[in-house]
Amino acid sequence: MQIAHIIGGIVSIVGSLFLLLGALGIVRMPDAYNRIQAGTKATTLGTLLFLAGIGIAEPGWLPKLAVLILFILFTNPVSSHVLARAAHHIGIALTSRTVADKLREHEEAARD
Amino acid sequence: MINSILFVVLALLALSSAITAVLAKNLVTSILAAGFVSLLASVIYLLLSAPDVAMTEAAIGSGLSTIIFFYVLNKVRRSGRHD
Amino acid sequence: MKNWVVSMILLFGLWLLLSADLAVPILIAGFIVVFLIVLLFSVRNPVFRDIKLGPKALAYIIIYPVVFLKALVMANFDVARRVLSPSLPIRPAIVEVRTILHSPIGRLMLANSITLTPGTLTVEIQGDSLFIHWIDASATDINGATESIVRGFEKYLEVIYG
Amino acid sequence: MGNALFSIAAGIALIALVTAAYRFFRGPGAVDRVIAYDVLTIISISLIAVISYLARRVIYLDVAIVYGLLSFLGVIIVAKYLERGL
Repeated sequence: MQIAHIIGGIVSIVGSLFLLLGALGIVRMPDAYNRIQAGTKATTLGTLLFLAGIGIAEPGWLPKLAVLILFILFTNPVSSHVLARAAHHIGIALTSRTVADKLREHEEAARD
Repeated sequence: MINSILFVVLALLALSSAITAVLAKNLVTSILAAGFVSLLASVIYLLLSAPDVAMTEAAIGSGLSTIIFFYVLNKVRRSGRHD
Repeated sequence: MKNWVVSMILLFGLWLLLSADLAVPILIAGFIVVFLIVLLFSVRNPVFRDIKLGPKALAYIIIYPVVFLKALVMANFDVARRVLSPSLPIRPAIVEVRTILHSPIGRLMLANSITLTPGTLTVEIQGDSLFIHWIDASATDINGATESIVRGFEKYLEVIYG
Repeated sequence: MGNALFSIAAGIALIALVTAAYRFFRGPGAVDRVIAYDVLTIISISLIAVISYLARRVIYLDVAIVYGLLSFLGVIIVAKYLERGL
Protein backbone atom coordinates (compact mmCIF):
# COMPACT_ATOMS: atom_id res chain seq x y z
CA MET A 1 0.00 0.00 0.00
CA GLN A 2 2.86 2.33 0.84
CA ILE A 3 4.39 1.91 -2.62
CA ALA A 4 1.18 3.13 -4.30
CA HIS A 5 1.30 6.32 -2.25
CA ILE A 6 4.93 6.93 -3.24
CA ILE A 7 4.26 6.38 -6.97
CA GLY A 8 1.17 8.60 -6.77
CA GLY A 9 3.16 11.30 -5.02
CA ILE A 10 5.84 11.28 -7.72
CA VAL A 11 3.22 11.47 -10.50
CA SER A 12 1.58 14.38 -8.68
CA ILE A 13 4.89 16.21 -8.35
CA VAL A 14 5.47 15.86 -12.12
CA GLY A 15 1.96 17.23 -12.69
CA SER A 16 2.57 20.17 -10.39
CA LEU A 17 5.80 20.94 -12.29
CA PHE A 18 3.72 21.17 -15.48
CA LEU A 19 1.30 23.50 -13.68
CA LEU A 20 4.27 25.68 -12.72
CA LEU A 21 5.39 25.60 -16.35
CA GLY A 22 1.98 26.84 -17.49
CA ALA A 23 2.09 29.67 -14.94
CA LEU A 24 5.61 30.61 -16.10
CA GLY A 25 4.35 30.49 -19.68
CA ILE A 26 1.61 33.05 -19.10
CA VAL A 27 4.15 35.32 -17.38
CA ARG A 28 6.87 35.07 -20.03
CA MET A 29 5.00 34.98 -23.36
CA PRO A 30 4.77 38.29 -25.25
CA ASP A 31 1.11 38.48 -26.36
CA ALA A 32 -2.31 37.15 -25.40
CA TYR A 33 -2.49 34.35 -27.98
CA ASN A 34 0.87 32.84 -26.99
CA ARG A 35 -0.17 33.08 -23.35
CA ILE A 36 -3.35 31.13 -24.10
CA GLN A 37 -1.26 28.50 -25.89
CA ALA A 38 1.13 27.96 -23.00
CA GLY A 39 -1.60 28.22 -20.37
CA THR A 40 -3.98 25.69 -21.93
CA LYS A 41 -1.60 22.91 -22.86
CA ALA A 42 0.58 22.86 -19.77
CA THR A 43 -2.27 23.18 -17.28
CA THR A 44 -4.35 20.46 -18.99
CA LEU A 45 -1.61 17.84 -18.77
CA GLY A 46 -0.56 19.14 -15.35
CA THR A 47 -4.01 18.76 -13.82
CA LEU A 48 -4.46 15.39 -15.53
CA LEU A 49 -1.23 14.03 -14.01
CA PHE A 50 -1.92 15.64 -10.64
CA LEU A 51 -5.37 14.04 -10.32
CA ALA A 52 -4.06 10.73 -11.71
CA GLY A 53 -1.41 10.70 -8.99
CA ILE A 54 -4.07 11.13 -6.31
CA GLY A 55 -6.07 8.36 -8.02
CA ILE A 56 -3.06 6.01 -7.86
CA ALA A 57 -2.64 6.73 -4.15
CA GLU A 58 -6.34 6.32 -3.32
CA PRO A 59 -7.95 3.91 -5.84
CA GLY A 60 -11.37 4.32 -4.21
CA TRP A 61 -11.54 7.92 -5.37
CA LEU A 62 -11.03 7.10 -9.03
CA PRO A 63 -14.67 7.60 -10.24
CA LYS A 64 -14.87 11.18 -9.00
CA LEU A 65 -11.37 11.97 -10.23
CA ALA A 66 -12.30 10.49 -13.62
CA VAL A 67 -15.30 12.85 -13.84
CA LEU A 68 -13.04 15.78 -13.00
CA ILE A 69 -10.37 14.74 -15.54
CA LEU A 70 -12.92 14.22 -18.33
CA PHE A 71 -14.51 17.55 -17.54
CA ILE A 72 -11.22 19.44 -17.67
CA LEU A 73 -10.16 17.63 -20.85
CA PHE A 74 -13.36 18.72 -22.61
CA THR A 75 -13.88 22.25 -21.28
CA ASN A 76 -10.33 23.59 -21.21
CA PRO A 77 -9.78 23.73 -24.99
CA VAL A 78 -13.27 25.17 -25.49
CA SER A 79 -12.73 28.02 -23.05
CA SER A 80 -9.31 28.84 -24.52
CA HIS A 81 -10.79 28.85 -28.03
CA VAL A 82 -13.57 31.20 -26.93
CA LEU A 83 -11.02 33.50 -25.31
CA ALA A 84 -8.80 33.53 -28.39
CA ARG A 85 -11.79 34.30 -30.59
CA ALA A 86 -12.89 37.16 -28.35
CA ALA A 87 -9.34 38.53 -28.28
CA HIS A 88 -9.11 38.52 -32.05
CA HIS A 89 -12.61 39.97 -32.40
CA ILE A 90 -11.87 43.02 -30.26
CA GLY A 91 -8.55 43.47 -32.03
CA ILE A 92 -5.92 42.56 -29.44
CA ALA A 93 -2.62 43.10 -31.25
CA LEU A 94 -0.37 40.19 -32.08
CA THR A 95 3.27 40.44 -31.10
CA SER A 96 5.70 42.12 -33.48
CA ARG A 97 7.37 38.77 -34.23
CA THR A 98 4.22 37.49 -35.95
CA VAL A 99 4.81 36.49 -39.56
CA ALA A 100 1.23 36.24 -40.94
CA ASP A 101 -2.40 36.90 -39.96
CA LYS A 102 -4.64 35.10 -42.43
CA LEU A 103 -7.79 35.74 -40.37
CA ARG A 104 -7.46 39.53 -40.59
CA GLU A 105 -6.82 39.29 -44.33
CA HIS A 106 -9.90 37.09 -44.64
CA GLU A 107 -12.09 39.51 -42.69
CA GLU A 108 -10.87 42.51 -44.67
CA ALA A 109 -11.53 40.67 -47.92
CA ALA A 110 -15.07 39.86 -46.73
CA ARG A 111 -15.73 43.48 -45.78
CA ASP A 112 -14.69 44.92 -49.16
CA MET B 1 3.02 22.30 8.28
CA ILE B 2 1.98 22.55 4.64
CA ASN B 3 -1.50 23.53 5.81
CA SER B 4 -0.20 26.61 7.62
CA ILE B 5 1.96 27.61 4.62
CA LEU B 6 -1.05 27.23 2.31
CA PHE B 7 -3.20 29.20 4.72
CA VAL B 8 -0.81 32.17 5.01
CA VAL B 9 0.00 32.41 1.29
CA LEU B 10 -3.63 32.08 0.21
CA ALA B 11 -4.73 34.69 2.74
CA LEU B 12 -2.06 37.14 1.52
CA LEU B 13 -3.11 36.55 -2.10
CA ALA B 14 -6.76 37.10 -1.17
CA LEU B 15 -5.86 40.35 0.59
CA SER B 16 -3.92 41.72 -2.39
CA SER B 17 -6.69 40.62 -4.74
CA ALA B 18 -9.27 42.44 -2.60
CA ILE B 19 -7.14 45.61 -2.70
CA THR B 20 -6.94 45.24 -6.49
CA ALA B 21 -10.72 44.90 -6.66
CA VAL B 22 -11.16 48.14 -4.73
CA LEU B 23 -8.47 50.21 -6.48
CA ALA B 24 -8.78 49.05 -10.10
CA LYS B 25 -9.91 51.65 -12.65
CA ASN B 26 -11.40 49.04 -15.00
CA LEU B 27 -14.69 47.41 -13.95
CA VAL B 28 -13.85 44.08 -15.62
CA THR B 29 -10.68 43.88 -13.54
CA SER B 30 -12.63 44.64 -10.37
CA ILE B 31 -15.20 41.90 -11.02
CA LEU B 32 -12.54 39.33 -11.88
CA ALA B 33 -10.56 40.24 -8.75
CA ALA B 34 -13.70 39.86 -6.62
CA GLY B 35 -14.24 36.42 -8.18
CA PHE B 36 -10.65 35.53 -7.37
CA VAL B 37 -11.19 36.54 -3.73
CA SER B 38 -14.13 34.11 -3.58
CA LEU B 39 -12.01 31.38 -5.17
CA LEU B 40 -9.27 31.77 -2.56
CA ALA B 41 -11.85 32.09 0.22
CA SER B 42 -13.41 28.76 -0.72
CA VAL B 43 -10.00 27.05 -0.67
CA ILE B 44 -9.38 28.60 2.76
CA TYR B 45 -12.77 27.33 4.03
CA LEU B 46 -11.73 23.90 2.82
CA LEU B 47 -8.49 24.16 4.80
CA LEU B 48 -10.63 25.00 7.84
CA SER B 49 -12.51 21.70 7.10
CA ALA B 50 -15.85 23.26 6.12
CA PRO B 51 -16.68 21.68 2.73
CA ASP B 52 -20.33 22.84 2.76
CA VAL B 53 -19.39 26.50 3.21
CA ALA B 54 -16.68 26.10 0.57
CA MET B 55 -19.17 24.69 -1.92
CA THR B 56 -21.64 27.52 -1.29
CA GLU B 57 -18.90 30.11 -1.64
CA ALA B 58 -17.77 28.51 -4.91
CA ALA B 59 -21.29 28.40 -6.32
CA ILE B 60 -22.51 31.82 -5.21
CA GLY B 61 -19.46 33.97 -4.67
CA SER B 62 -17.37 32.89 -7.61
CA GLY B 63 -19.93 31.56 -10.06
CA LEU B 64 -23.26 33.29 -9.74
CA SER B 65 -22.17 36.77 -8.66
CA THR B 66 -19.53 37.01 -11.41
CA ILE B 67 -22.06 35.98 -14.03
CA ILE B 68 -24.70 38.41 -12.73
CA PHE B 69 -22.18 41.26 -12.56
CA PHE B 70 -21.17 40.72 -16.18
CA TYR B 71 -24.78 40.40 -17.28
CA VAL B 72 -25.69 43.73 -15.63
CA LEU B 73 -22.55 45.41 -16.95
CA ASN B 74 -23.53 44.33 -20.44
CA LYS B 75 -27.05 45.74 -20.02
CA VAL B 76 -25.73 49.04 -18.70
CA ARG B 77 -23.30 49.40 -21.56
CA ARG B 78 -25.95 48.66 -24.17
CA SER B 79 -28.48 51.16 -22.80
CA GLY B 80 -25.75 53.79 -22.40
CA ARG B 81 -24.81 53.55 -26.06
CA HIS B 82 -28.35 54.29 -27.22
CA ASP B 83 -28.67 57.53 -25.26
CA MET C 1 -32.24 5.80 -32.83
CA LYS C 2 -28.46 5.45 -32.87
CA ASN C 3 -28.28 8.94 -31.40
CA TRP C 4 -30.56 7.90 -28.52
CA VAL C 5 -28.69 4.72 -27.69
CA VAL C 6 -25.24 6.34 -27.72
CA SER C 7 -26.44 9.33 -25.65
CA MET C 8 -28.06 7.04 -23.09
CA ILE C 9 -24.96 4.86 -22.75
CA LEU C 10 -22.69 7.88 -22.27
CA LEU C 11 -25.00 9.59 -19.77
CA PHE C 12 -25.48 6.37 -17.83
CA GLY C 13 -21.71 5.95 -17.64
CA LEU C 14 -21.45 9.49 -16.26
CA TRP C 15 -24.15 8.67 -13.68
CA LEU C 16 -22.24 5.56 -12.60
CA LEU C 17 -19.03 7.56 -12.22
CA LEU C 18 -20.74 10.29 -10.21
CA SER C 19 -22.64 7.98 -7.86
CA ALA C 20 -19.87 5.32 -7.59
CA ASP C 21 -22.43 2.87 -6.25
CA LEU C 22 -23.99 -0.25 -7.78
CA ALA C 23 -27.11 -0.62 -5.56
CA VAL C 24 -30.27 -1.46 -7.50
CA PRO C 25 -32.37 1.63 -6.51
CA ILE C 26 -29.57 3.94 -7.63
CA LEU C 27 -29.32 2.15 -10.97
CA ILE C 28 -33.09 2.42 -11.51
CA ALA C 29 -33.15 6.11 -10.57
CA GLY C 30 -30.22 6.73 -12.91
CA PHE C 31 -31.96 4.95 -15.75
CA ILE C 32 -35.12 7.05 -15.32
CA VAL C 33 -33.17 10.33 -15.15
CA VAL C 34 -31.07 9.43 -18.21
CA PHE C 35 -34.16 8.43 -20.16
CA LEU C 36 -35.89 11.74 -19.37
CA ILE C 37 -32.84 13.78 -20.31
CA VAL C 38 -32.44 11.98 -23.62
CA LEU C 39 -36.17 12.35 -24.29
CA LEU C 40 -36.06 16.10 -23.66
CA PHE C 41 -32.79 17.06 -25.32
CA SER C 42 -31.86 14.56 -27.99
CA VAL C 43 -34.88 15.32 -30.16
CA ARG C 44 -33.68 18.83 -30.86
CA ASN C 45 -29.93 18.21 -30.69
CA PRO C 46 -29.04 15.04 -32.59
CA VAL C 47 -25.45 15.11 -31.40
CA PHE C 48 -24.46 11.55 -32.23
CA ARG C 49 -26.50 11.14 -35.40
CA ASP C 50 -23.44 11.14 -37.63
CA ILE C 51 -21.32 8.75 -35.59
CA LYS C 52 -20.36 5.51 -37.31
CA LEU C 53 -20.36 2.26 -35.38
CA GLY C 54 -18.69 -0.22 -37.73
CA PRO C 55 -15.85 -2.40 -36.43
CA LYS C 56 -13.21 -0.09 -37.95
CA ALA C 57 -14.80 2.97 -36.35
CA LEU C 58 -14.94 1.23 -32.95
CA ALA C 59 -11.26 0.32 -33.23
CA TYR C 60 -10.43 3.93 -34.11
CA ILE C 61 -12.50 5.21 -31.15
CA ILE C 62 -10.18 3.16 -28.94
CA ILE C 63 -7.00 4.17 -30.80
CA TYR C 64 -7.86 7.88 -30.96
CA PRO C 65 -7.34 8.68 -27.24
CA VAL C 66 -3.89 7.06 -27.41
CA VAL C 67 -2.92 9.19 -30.43
CA PHE C 68 -4.36 12.23 -28.70
CA LEU C 69 -2.57 11.65 -25.39
CA LYS C 70 0.72 11.15 -27.20
CA ALA C 71 0.18 14.47 -29.01
CA LEU C 72 -0.70 16.14 -25.69
CA VAL C 73 2.52 14.96 -24.02
CA MET C 74 4.55 16.07 -27.07
CA ALA C 75 2.81 19.45 -26.89
CA ASN C 76 3.83 19.87 -23.29
CA PHE C 77 7.49 19.14 -23.90
CA ASP C 78 7.31 21.57 -26.82
CA VAL C 79 5.85 24.27 -24.54
CA ALA C 80 8.47 23.47 -21.89
CA ARG C 81 11.30 23.90 -24.38
CA ARG C 82 9.95 27.25 -25.58
CA VAL C 83 9.09 28.68 -22.16
CA LEU C 84 12.31 27.68 -20.41
CA SER C 85 14.81 28.76 -23.08
CA PRO C 86 16.01 32.32 -22.40
CA SER C 87 15.64 33.58 -25.98
CA LEU C 88 11.94 32.51 -26.25
CA PRO C 89 12.10 30.85 -29.71
CA ILE C 90 8.68 31.64 -31.19
CA ARG C 91 7.60 32.57 -34.72
CA PRO C 92 3.81 32.97 -34.41
CA ALA C 93 1.29 33.30 -37.23
CA ILE C 94 -2.42 32.84 -37.80
CA VAL C 95 -2.86 30.41 -40.70
CA GLU C 96 -5.90 29.05 -42.50
CA VAL C 97 -6.51 25.32 -42.92
CA ARG C 98 -9.31 23.38 -44.54
CA THR C 99 -11.12 20.37 -43.15
CA ILE C 100 -13.03 17.64 -44.94
CA LEU C 101 -15.20 16.77 -41.92
CA HIS C 102 -18.88 17.68 -42.20
CA SER C 103 -20.59 16.85 -38.90
CA PRO C 104 -20.47 19.56 -36.19
CA ILE C 105 -19.29 17.17 -33.49
CA GLY C 106 -16.48 15.91 -35.71
CA ARG C 107 -15.37 19.50 -36.21
CA LEU C 108 -15.63 20.18 -32.48
CA MET C 109 -13.40 17.18 -31.74
CA LEU C 110 -10.94 18.31 -34.43
CA ALA C 111 -10.78 21.87 -33.09
CA ASN C 112 -10.32 20.66 -29.50
CA SER C 113 -7.59 18.24 -30.54
CA ILE C 114 -5.80 20.94 -32.52
CA THR C 115 -5.91 23.25 -29.50
CA LEU C 116 -4.22 20.67 -27.30
CA THR C 117 -1.47 19.61 -29.72
CA PRO C 118 2.00 21.13 -30.22
CA GLY C 119 1.98 24.85 -30.82
CA THR C 120 -1.48 25.28 -32.34
CA LEU C 121 -4.65 27.01 -31.10
CA THR C 122 -7.96 27.25 -32.95
CA VAL C 123 -9.04 30.89 -33.14
CA GLU C 124 -12.04 30.84 -35.47
CA ILE C 125 -14.12 28.41 -37.51
CA GLN C 126 -15.91 29.67 -40.62
CA GLY C 127 -17.46 27.04 -42.87
CA ASP C 128 -14.75 24.67 -44.02
CA SER C 129 -11.93 26.89 -42.85
CA LEU C 130 -10.27 26.78 -39.46
CA PHE C 131 -8.07 29.72 -38.49
CA ILE C 132 -5.24 28.53 -36.30
CA HIS C 133 -2.71 30.44 -34.25
CA TRP C 134 0.54 28.60 -34.78
CA ILE C 135 3.39 29.32 -32.40
CA ASP C 136 6.15 28.23 -34.80
CA ALA C 137 4.83 28.64 -38.33
CA SER C 138 6.83 26.67 -40.87
CA ALA C 139 4.31 27.11 -43.72
CA THR C 140 1.78 29.91 -44.08
CA ASP C 141 -0.07 28.76 -47.22
CA ILE C 142 -3.28 26.73 -46.92
CA ASN C 143 -2.01 23.42 -48.29
CA GLY C 144 1.22 23.24 -46.34
CA ALA C 145 -0.48 24.20 -43.06
CA THR C 146 -3.34 21.75 -43.64
CA GLU C 147 -0.88 18.97 -44.32
CA SER C 148 1.10 19.46 -41.13
CA ILE C 149 -1.67 20.40 -38.65
CA VAL C 150 -4.92 18.68 -39.62
CA ARG C 151 -4.05 15.43 -41.41
CA GLY C 152 -2.86 13.49 -38.37
CA PHE C 153 -6.23 13.73 -36.61
CA GLU C 154 -8.51 13.89 -39.63
CA LYS C 155 -7.40 10.40 -40.64
CA TYR C 156 -9.05 9.02 -37.48
CA LEU C 157 -11.97 11.43 -37.12
CA GLU C 158 -13.03 10.88 -40.73
CA VAL C 159 -13.63 7.21 -39.98
CA ILE C 160 -15.43 7.94 -36.70
CA TYR C 161 -17.64 10.84 -37.80
CA GLY C 162 -17.36 11.34 -41.54
CA MET D 1 6.20 9.22 3.06
CA GLY D 2 3.16 9.60 0.81
CA ASN D 3 2.08 12.65 2.75
CA ALA D 4 5.51 14.24 2.38
CA LEU D 5 5.53 13.77 -1.40
CA PHE D 6 2.02 15.18 -1.75
CA SER D 7 2.99 18.11 0.47
CA ILE D 8 5.83 18.89 -1.95
CA ALA D 9 3.35 18.70 -4.84
CA ALA D 10 1.02 21.09 -2.99
CA GLY D 11 3.93 23.47 -2.42
CA ILE D 12 4.89 23.52 -6.11
CA ALA D 13 1.23 24.08 -7.06
CA LEU D 14 1.17 26.98 -4.59
CA ILE D 15 4.23 28.52 -6.27
CA ALA D 16 2.45 28.12 -9.61
CA LEU D 17 -0.61 29.88 -8.13
CA VAL D 18 1.51 32.83 -7.00
CA THR D 19 3.26 33.01 -10.40
CA ALA D 20 -0.05 33.05 -12.27
CA ALA D 21 -1.41 35.63 -9.81
CA TYR D 22 1.48 37.91 -10.82
CA ARG D 23 0.13 37.96 -14.38
CA PHE D 24 -3.39 38.47 -12.99
CA PHE D 25 -2.40 41.55 -10.99
CA ARG D 26 -0.09 43.02 -13.63
CA GLY D 27 -1.69 41.93 -16.95
CA PRO D 28 -1.99 44.96 -19.22
CA GLY D 29 -5.37 44.16 -20.78
CA ALA D 30 -8.63 42.57 -19.67
CA VAL D 31 -7.97 39.52 -21.88
CA ASP D 32 -4.67 38.83 -20.12
CA ARG D 33 -6.45 38.92 -16.78
CA VAL D 34 -9.11 36.49 -17.98
CA ILE D 35 -6.40 34.08 -19.21
CA ALA D 36 -4.70 34.32 -15.83
CA TYR D 37 -8.06 33.75 -14.09
CA ASP D 38 -8.65 30.60 -16.14
CA VAL D 39 -5.20 29.22 -15.23
CA LEU D 40 -5.73 30.21 -11.58
CA THR D 41 -9.00 28.28 -11.30
CA ILE D 42 -7.42 25.17 -12.82
CA ILE D 43 -4.49 25.36 -10.41
CA SER D 44 -6.91 25.77 -7.50
CA ILE D 45 -8.80 22.66 -8.62
CA SER D 46 -5.53 20.73 -8.26
CA LEU D 47 -4.93 22.40 -4.92
CA ILE D 48 -8.40 21.41 -3.67
CA ALA D 49 -7.76 17.81 -4.78
CA VAL D 50 -4.47 17.61 -2.89
CA ILE D 51 -6.05 19.19 0.21
CA SER D 52 -8.75 16.51 0.09
CA TYR D 53 -6.01 13.86 -0.13
CA LEU D 54 -4.09 15.32 2.81
CA ALA D 55 -7.27 15.45 4.90
CA ARG D 56 -8.32 11.96 3.62
CA ARG D 57 -11.90 13.14 2.95
CA VAL D 58 -13.46 12.33 -0.41
CA ILE D 59 -16.31 14.81 0.07
CA TYR D 60 -13.87 17.68 -0.60
CA LEU D 61 -13.60 16.58 -4.22
CA ASP D 62 -17.20 17.68 -4.79
CA VAL D 63 -16.08 21.26 -4.25
CA ALA D 64 -13.54 20.77 -7.05
CA ILE D 65 -16.26 19.44 -9.38
CA VAL D 66 -18.51 22.44 -8.63
CA TYR D 67 -15.52 24.67 -9.23
CA GLY D 68 -14.70 23.15 -12.60
CA LEU D 69 -18.29 23.61 -13.80
CA LEU D 70 -18.64 27.20 -12.65
CA SER D 71 -15.25 28.48 -13.76
CA PHE D 72 -15.94 27.23 -17.28
CA LEU D 73 -19.25 29.14 -17.28
CA GLY D 74 -17.56 32.24 -15.92
CA VAL D 75 -14.85 32.28 -18.60
CA ILE D 76 -17.43 31.81 -21.35
CA ILE D 77 -19.52 34.69 -19.97
CA VAL D 78 -16.51 37.03 -19.74
CA ALA D 79 -15.43 36.16 -23.28
CA LYS D 80 -18.95 36.82 -24.57
CA TYR D 81 -19.02 40.13 -22.71
CA LEU D 82 -15.71 41.18 -24.27
CA GLU D 83 -17.00 40.15 -27.68
CA ARG D 84 -20.11 42.33 -27.09
CA GLY D 85 -22.47 39.46 -27.78
CA LEU D 86 -23.90 38.44 -24.39
